[in-house]
Amino acid sequence: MAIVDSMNNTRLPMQVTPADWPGGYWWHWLFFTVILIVFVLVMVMGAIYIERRGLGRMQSRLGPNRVGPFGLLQPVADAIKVLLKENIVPNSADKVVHWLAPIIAFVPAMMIFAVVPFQNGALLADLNIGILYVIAISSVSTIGVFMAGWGSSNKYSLLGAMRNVAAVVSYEIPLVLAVIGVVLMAGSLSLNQIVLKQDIPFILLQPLGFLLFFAAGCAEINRSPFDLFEADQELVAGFHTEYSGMKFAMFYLVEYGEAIAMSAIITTLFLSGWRGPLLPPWLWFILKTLIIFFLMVWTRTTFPRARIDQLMALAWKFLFPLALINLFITAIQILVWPDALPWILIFINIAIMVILILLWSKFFKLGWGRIEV
Amino acid sequence: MTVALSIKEIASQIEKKYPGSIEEAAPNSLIVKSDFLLAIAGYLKDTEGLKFDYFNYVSAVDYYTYFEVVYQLTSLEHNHTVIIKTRCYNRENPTVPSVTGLWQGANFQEREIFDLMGIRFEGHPNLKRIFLWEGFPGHPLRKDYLQ
Amino acid sequence: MTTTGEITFKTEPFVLNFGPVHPSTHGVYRMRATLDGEVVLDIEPVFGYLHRGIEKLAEERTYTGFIPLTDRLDYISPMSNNLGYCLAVEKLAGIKVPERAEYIRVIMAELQRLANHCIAVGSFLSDCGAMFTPFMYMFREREKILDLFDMVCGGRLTYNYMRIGGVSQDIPDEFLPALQKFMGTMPGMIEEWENLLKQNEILLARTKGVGILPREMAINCGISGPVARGSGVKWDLRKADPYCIYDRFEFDIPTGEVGDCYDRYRVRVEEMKQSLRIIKQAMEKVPSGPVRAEVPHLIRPPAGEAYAHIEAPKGELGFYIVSDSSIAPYRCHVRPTSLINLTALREMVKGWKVADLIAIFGSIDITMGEVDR
Amino acid sequence: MKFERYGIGLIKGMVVTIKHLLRHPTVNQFPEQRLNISRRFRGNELIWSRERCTGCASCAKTCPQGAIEIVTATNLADNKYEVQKYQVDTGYCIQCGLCVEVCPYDALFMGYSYERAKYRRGELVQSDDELLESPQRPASGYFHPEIAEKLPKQTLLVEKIVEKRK
Repeated sequence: MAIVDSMNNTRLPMQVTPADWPGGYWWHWLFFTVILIVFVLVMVMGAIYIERRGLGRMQSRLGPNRVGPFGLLQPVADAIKVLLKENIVPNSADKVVHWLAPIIAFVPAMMIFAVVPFQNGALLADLNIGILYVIAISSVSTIGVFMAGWGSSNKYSLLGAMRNVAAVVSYEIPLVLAVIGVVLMAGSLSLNQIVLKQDIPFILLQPLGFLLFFAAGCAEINRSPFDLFEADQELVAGFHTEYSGMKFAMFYLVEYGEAIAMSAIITTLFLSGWRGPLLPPWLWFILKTLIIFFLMVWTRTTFPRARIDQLMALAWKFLFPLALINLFITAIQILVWPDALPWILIFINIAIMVILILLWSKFFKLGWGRIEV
Repeated sequence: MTVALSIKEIASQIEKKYPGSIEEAAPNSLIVKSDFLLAIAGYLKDTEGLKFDYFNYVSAVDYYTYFEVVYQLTSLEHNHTVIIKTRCYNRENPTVPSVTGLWQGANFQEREIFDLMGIRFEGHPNLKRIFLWEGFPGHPLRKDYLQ
Repeated sequence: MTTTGEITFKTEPFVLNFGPVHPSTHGVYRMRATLDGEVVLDIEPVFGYLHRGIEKLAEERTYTGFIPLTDRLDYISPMSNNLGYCLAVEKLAGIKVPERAEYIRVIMAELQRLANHCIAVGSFLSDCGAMFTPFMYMFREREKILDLFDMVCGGRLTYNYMRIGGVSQDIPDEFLPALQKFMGTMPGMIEEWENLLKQNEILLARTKGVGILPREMAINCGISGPVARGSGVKWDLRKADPYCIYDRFEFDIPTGEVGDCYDRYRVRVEEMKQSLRIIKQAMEKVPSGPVRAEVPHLIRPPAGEAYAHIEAPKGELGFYIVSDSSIAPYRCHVRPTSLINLTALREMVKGWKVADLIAIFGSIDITMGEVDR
Repeated sequence: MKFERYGIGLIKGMVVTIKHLLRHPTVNQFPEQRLNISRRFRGNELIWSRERCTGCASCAKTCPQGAIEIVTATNLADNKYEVQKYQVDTGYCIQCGLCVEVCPYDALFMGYSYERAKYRRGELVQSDDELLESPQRPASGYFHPEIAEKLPKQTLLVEKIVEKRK
């Protein structure tokens, strides 16, 4: 957590920390670190449960229902099972890299949560460059994934890892461009500030931005239909083919941790974070996060997987230009018409989104057969 | 309905083109000499009115004194079919020309026959054992094969 | 780096081994693929992991005793295998099958076609990465068909139902009402999974124009069944060489135009609808009477040879039987549909991506039991 | 204007899956919920009737696997065949049912039971009294319609789903 530590020195003054907080800053740090780790682990278990049950019911079967009431303890049972498994390292593997990879992949997934506000000011570090931090950190996982692919000395792993690197590098760009629209609207890079600015959720003001961010985010965190880094039909299990035991569990944790993180970021950026009537803010936040996660499960159930060249083409020919256009439109709207009534903007933006998507679908077909990247 | 062409008719046609190539015109099959097999197969495939463009199967039967290789050809255009056979009497090193060049579909089947029956197909692009491993003793479908 | 600024990388193709244990090789198929990055340069199929010497076993069993073993050829569609073998022996021995048995045979064969295409389509879509959802839906449908088979012959995988000269036993009284019920639900179910993926843009992009098998090559390679019909070869043995009583039913032969994966998938779904049509016509006219001709159990067909072929779900399935008028076949050759359909795979996948290799392979629909025998 | 290729296919598919989420699943939880198996079920054990068996060995002849071994002797006192040993190697049996079909005296039945796994390979070889019918080893109606009538009706998935949808 050294990075966070050093960054904390440059943070803004804590806004809503209780004035009588004992020990002040360090207690805050410890408290939130523990909370975050517990939160992430519990949410990952919940996510696994939701995914497996949701997938099951959508496939007209039941999903896990044996361990505990309604199978709620299934993730725990899985975790225990996977911890007790033998840790196998291939003979020809690069041992150090193979050992280090899951950790390097896992830590960034946790670190993203440092800047996610659970309610007003309730966050580990209210960085004024929060969203930049998120984007920077979230791509570090890729290094871990590539180390896993390389260190396993398995061709399937290597192919999966190379796909991952290529995809993440490409999808960072539409991801960032989609975020900039939100940042323009909010006028701040701090996630807490962005939430505070969302009197109307930005999903209505930035519908295209939401779609772009969702698609790019799905690709970045390896969710269907862009889950071709571990495409089990082609690459067996992609980069973690050669992993077992605890290290496999770490990758599993990374997968769902990143999904939860991405859902949390989307919630913060587009769904007005913790804001909502009646319920306490943290509950709103978790609810919205889970809804976004369920959306990911839903797409995963339904869609086939794109091919690697189509994935690239989608990033560069579809998402990237649309993200640029979205950015321009947002900028123009803010410059020219800063005091516009929100509902007019909502209407205009949704119309623009529909027109743009139809237009681009006309221009760009998702690789009708052979396609040059 | 797939019509089995009259063997006599085809036999006379072939005899006219390649004299001495027919060994026997059985009631439902045409037995040709293996030297002429490729030529006759090519003739059957390309001649107007015959056009046997579809290769159903190739099989081989061990009759102790000789091996019989059976080909069935079908014409999708005219919807008729013919069975041609060829025999090889050499038990030590039975050899038949390969028809893979004419019909790709014979590729794996000829390899299979080579594997299980031990008949060599001259001119096959990749004549290797297909089901059994290299070095498997003997050819199991031969009648004299004992475990 | 040359003076013109072109970077010349020297990349070497590498060999990736698919199978025999791989999630999507449909059994124990193995291929050594030579890849240039993600592009498939060449593949070399390796067979024999499920070779049981069925043809040799036939020579040591009675004519009736071989019927249970034909179940194990193409274990996805055993009814068709039984039918093909029985037809060959009947042709050899000149046996006339009673009318009622003919109708039952046709119903069974067409139900088998439905069941087989359920698996074929489901696993193909799953090979395209659709996360088992279509697979599950289609297995649900297949389950209903297996229930019917179970009711008739007491087995769910190895039916052993057809006999030389008819079928083993009459259908129970509750069979036709159950079939009626099934026929009532099936079109709706087909509709449902058509909605699921028929127009899915990602699936279109993955399959349209991918793995084109030209008509000429299909004929030259001896390809049969839905794969050939997908390439536009209007060849169906039920029409071209009607066996059983197929000349009494009205049905169409669906064909594709391009010969790509999508066409093959469409042809299979259309064929299912045609099968429903045939069953509907057949079940209305099932006559009463015996279901089995008077055939001795240890039948000794006259010396000679016979080749009978049927339009099995996967293509032309033929049995070439040589008899020496003993109780066992002198030689029994199986024309393996799956093996011959694989002939063109090498040409079809050259130049496509790894993901396409799996999709194309899945669209051919093979069973290793029949390939290796 | 057709809206294919504009994302309509994606949405249609998502509607199908969400419908399934709200629908009753079609699976059964096996050990607790059991379906009635087919009346003609070919279970994994043969049932043999000592009284009816005449020792003709038709079953042994027809068995494609050679799993049935039968030893007969002439009983001079009664002046008829007597079965001394009737042995089935269930490990070799492929449950094809040909022996039941061929038995001229209705002395053989397929088993109706399942879950009859054994711990040792040797236990799979069953002979004489082990093969008789017992409450744990009921006979199936395969090729014996008179038995099939008495067995419970098979549950069909088709009917189950129709019931639940109502």
